[in-house]
This record gives sequence, C-alpha cells and structure tokens, in this order.
Amino acid sequence: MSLTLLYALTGAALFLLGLRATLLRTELLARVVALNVSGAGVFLMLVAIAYREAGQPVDPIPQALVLTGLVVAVSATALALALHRQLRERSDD
Amino acid sequence: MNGGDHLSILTNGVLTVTLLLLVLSLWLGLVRVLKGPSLEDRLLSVLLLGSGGVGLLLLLSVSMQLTALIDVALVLALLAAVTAAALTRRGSDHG
Amino acid sequence: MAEPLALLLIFIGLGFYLAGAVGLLRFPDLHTRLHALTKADNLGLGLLVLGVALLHGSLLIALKLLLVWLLVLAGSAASAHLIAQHALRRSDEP
Amino acid sequence: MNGVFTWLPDLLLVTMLIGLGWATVSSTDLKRAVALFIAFGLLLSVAWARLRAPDLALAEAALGAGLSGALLLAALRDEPSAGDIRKDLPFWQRSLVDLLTVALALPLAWVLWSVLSEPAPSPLAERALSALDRSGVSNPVTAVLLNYRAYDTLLELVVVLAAVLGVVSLGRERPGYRQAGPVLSSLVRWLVPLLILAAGYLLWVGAHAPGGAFQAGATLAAASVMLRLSGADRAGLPVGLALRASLSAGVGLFLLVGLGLMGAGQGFLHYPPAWSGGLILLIESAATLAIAAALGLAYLGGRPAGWEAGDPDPSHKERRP
Repeated sequence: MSLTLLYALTGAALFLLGLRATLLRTELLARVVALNVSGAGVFLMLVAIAYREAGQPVDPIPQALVLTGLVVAVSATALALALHRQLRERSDD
Repeated sequence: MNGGDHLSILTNGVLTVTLLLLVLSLWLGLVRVLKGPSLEDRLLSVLLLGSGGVGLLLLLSVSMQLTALIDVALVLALLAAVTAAALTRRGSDHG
Repeated sequence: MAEPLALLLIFIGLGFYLAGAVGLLRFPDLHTRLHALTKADNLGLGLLVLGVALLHGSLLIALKLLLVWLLVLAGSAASAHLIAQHALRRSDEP
Repeated sequence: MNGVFTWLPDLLLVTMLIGLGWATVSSTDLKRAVALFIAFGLLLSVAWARLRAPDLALAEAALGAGLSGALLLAALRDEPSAGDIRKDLPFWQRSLVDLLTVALALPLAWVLWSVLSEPAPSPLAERALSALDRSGVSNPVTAVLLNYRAYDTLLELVVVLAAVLGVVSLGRERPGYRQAGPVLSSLVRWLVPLLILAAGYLLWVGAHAPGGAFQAGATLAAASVMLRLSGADRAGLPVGLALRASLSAGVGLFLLVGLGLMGAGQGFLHYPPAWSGGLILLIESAATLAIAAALGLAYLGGRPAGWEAGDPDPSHKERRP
C-alpha cells in the first residue's frame, strides 16, 4: 500500500458516494453539493496518481488538469445555482 | 509523513506526532459540525477547522520541506473571515 | 538547541488546540464555545507559528509566518464578533 | 522509516475526508450539508498540500474558503425553509442506484489497486519536465497550463466564460446586502487591499513557484465577494463595457497571441523560446482579470445593474466599503 493508493482509493470512495447521492437526492441544492463531492473524488484520484515520493518531481500534467478543473467546477456550480433560483422563482408565480 | 534531510529522524518522528495530535483535535472539532444544532454552531467549528488547517499546512511545510505551503496558509488565513461574513450578512432592505 | 525548543513550543500550542476543540464540544452554548475557539486560534496557533519559524530558521519565512498568525487573529476575532452579534439578533426577533 | 507510524496522520485525514463526504451527501438538513461541505473543502486543501500539489492547495484555499462557501450560503438564503422537503425515491429506484454504485465500485477499486500498486514511470511527465528549460517558466504546472497544453487552457477559459454568460443571461442578480457594521467594514478596509496584493503576488511567482493565473484570479474574486458582502452592490466589478472587456480579456488575449504567432509563421500558440516567458506572463495577467471578473459575476448570481446598455449607470449608487 502506497500513499498514492491510499488517496486514490479515498478519491474513488468519494466519487461513488457523491455519484450515488446525486442520483438519489431529490432537492436540487443537495444534488449540486453531492455532485461537487463526486468531482472532488475524481480530482483526488488524479492528484494521487501524480504523487511521487520526496526526491522525485511530481507529475505536473494531472495537477494542471485539476487546477483548471477546480475553477470550472465552481463556475458550473454557480450556473447550476442560478438555474435553480430561476426555476423556483418561476414556479412560485 | 516523509521528512527531509536536514532534520534528524527524531525531529521527524516528533513532527509526525504533532501532526497526529492536530488532526485528532480537528476530528473533535468536527463532531460539533455534525451535531450543530444551529448553523452558527456548525460554522464555529468550521472556523476551528480553518485555523487548524493553517496549523497543519505550517507543520507540513516543515516536515515535507515545502515552503510554498506557507503561501497556502497565508491565503487560507486571509479568507478565514469570509465564511462568517457570508453567514451573518442580511439582505438589503429591498431584498 | 533550537529544535527541542521549537518542538516544545509546538506541543504546547497543540495543547491549546486540543483544549479549544474539547471546549467546543463540551461547552453548553454558543457564547462559551466562541470563547474556547478563540483560545485555540490566538495562543495555539501563535505558539505553533513560533515553533515552525524556529524550525525553518529563516528571517523572511519568520516574517511571513508572523503575518499568517496576525491574519488568523484578526480574521477569527472579526468572525467571532459577527457570529455572536448574529446569534444575539436572532434571539431578539422570534 | 517505520511506515505505519508515519502514515497515521494520513489515515486519519483520509477517514475524515470520507466521513465528511458521507455526512455531507447524506444530510437531510441543507444547512448542515453546506456547513459540512465548507469543512470538506478546507480539508481537501490540506490533502492537496500533502500530495505535493501546492498549486492546487492554493486554488482550493481561495475557492473553497472564499467562493464556493459564500455561493452556497447565499443559495441557502434563498431556500424557502429548512423544512424537510426530502422526497424519497421508490424502493426499486433506490436499489437500482445502489446496485449501480457497487457495480462501479468493484472494477474501479480493482483497477486502481492493480495499476497503482507498483509505481510506474510516466514518459509524458518525464518529457514535460525535461522540456522545462525551454518553456519560459520554471514552475512545471504553469508550463503545462500555458505552454504545452495552452490549447486546453484556452478552452477551459472559454468554458468558464460560457458558464458565466449562462448565469448572466438567466436573470437579474440576487439582491444585495445591507451596509456593513463597523466590525465588518473595518475588516474589509484592510482585507480587500491585502487580497489584491496577494493576487498580484501569486500571479508573479507563478512563473517559478506555486501560483499563477487561476490561483490569483480566485483570490481576486474572493476580494470581490468580500466587497459584496460588506454592502457594496457592485462587488468591486467594473461597469458596462469595462466589465465585458475584463470578462473576455483572458480568451481574447490568448487568441490574439495565438493568431499573432500564426501570422509570424509560428504555429498557433507555439511560442518562440526567447519570448515565451513574457508572453506567458501577458496571457496570465489577462486570464487573472478574466477569471476574477467571471467568478465575481458568478457570485452575484445574475445580470448586474448596468449590464445592458439601456440600464441606468449604477455607479452613483456605489457605496464606499
């Protein structure tokens, strides 16, 4: 068991937890949060794969992918929340 | 957590113990996030988690010999108050 | 003999963290919990910062660490105030 | 060294992450879920640090603590009540999802286990690292983002822009906040300049140390969030044309540089080594501005006053923080 494997398996667990909740929850806000947890799991898998023991340089490519992914995930969350708000405002009338 | 060369093996071992203790106290603080009961109570422990996170990053900056982690701690410290502000602000009069 | 001293400082600092966490858990209401929390932030992180600065042994890094501590101090004081005020206001109006 | 002992902190951290993730997604109380998710983000930033990804830790610290928490708390404010509105799916659907999860879990765990048990050399990583001295920067992550895979980053910026245009086109912004009291306004008065300074610092060091446009943009956006929370309705964002210009600055300058290089006989975004350092800094500065404007606008949650040409200029309503 290596540090890579430990964190990659954690990432896999979070991915599955989030995915399951995204499918099961019915409230939109809860779904958005669950999807974010799921995405974090994917990021964790990628970064764990990029990890190298001290003394060797880490793999910069997955890290760069995840860096842009973090910003994209937040923007997508903002879009989902805006959609959610519109949906509610329109169904209230 | 792996150490570098200029620290003795003993120091590294002790640092691991300190990391362990800090993560442990965060575990304790986390129970309050889970129990609540109010949102304020929960975010109070998120505050503890924030300063605990800063502490963890600083300890890791020694044990992993990665001084860039101090910059991360700096950003985390700068944003420590945003969550509390976001929680406690009320809408403007027309809102 | 900077290393043993540094580690000692870090340990004492962690004591405050643990005490803060236990206080957060055991104290009965929001205001006493706020109190427990600020101890961890102010003293715990302060001592930890001192120890870490000794271990790094560079003046520039020490200054940066001091800045980190001051920022957390100011941030947590402001947050604690905001949360206390908010809770007070909420209990005023049913 | 004795492996298990040095790993105990990691084990605790990992169980904390999974526990928090579990509690977050299974909370019926939405307030609880949001508080837990904010805590989750904080720990994630420590995990990135532990995995020797300080670039990611910086971005996560700025985004998790500054933006997504505030975004979710604002969304929570709109929720009608904290009442339990959960509707459970029918039994067969729940069983189907559980079955699907297990069916995914087993092969995923098996693949990770068999692939990652032994460290394998990564030829791509070696190539990326060996070309570093020709990339114009010495931070490998920045080199990947803005040199080797500049295409990819350009398109990521387009995605962010598209998402924010989606937010803007959906409707008006969320109502603003009351004027801040003395504690918050004095906090904002020194915090916002420091955040701007920190963003500039991150942009600058990104060439040779952890940092760069994404981290700097997220930090700058946090300053905007802070301004908005203190009662400044514009959140520090520019008005009208200037806002549109800053939103599109990243994609625009990126394209301009790419096309310019094509015109000069190079490939699209194929920097001449002597110029690459300067070009990368130029693109990164524009991208920082664009990301900050986009995320700041995303926090407003819709079209701000003054977005349309016909809207009255809101700048006279701007209150000083």
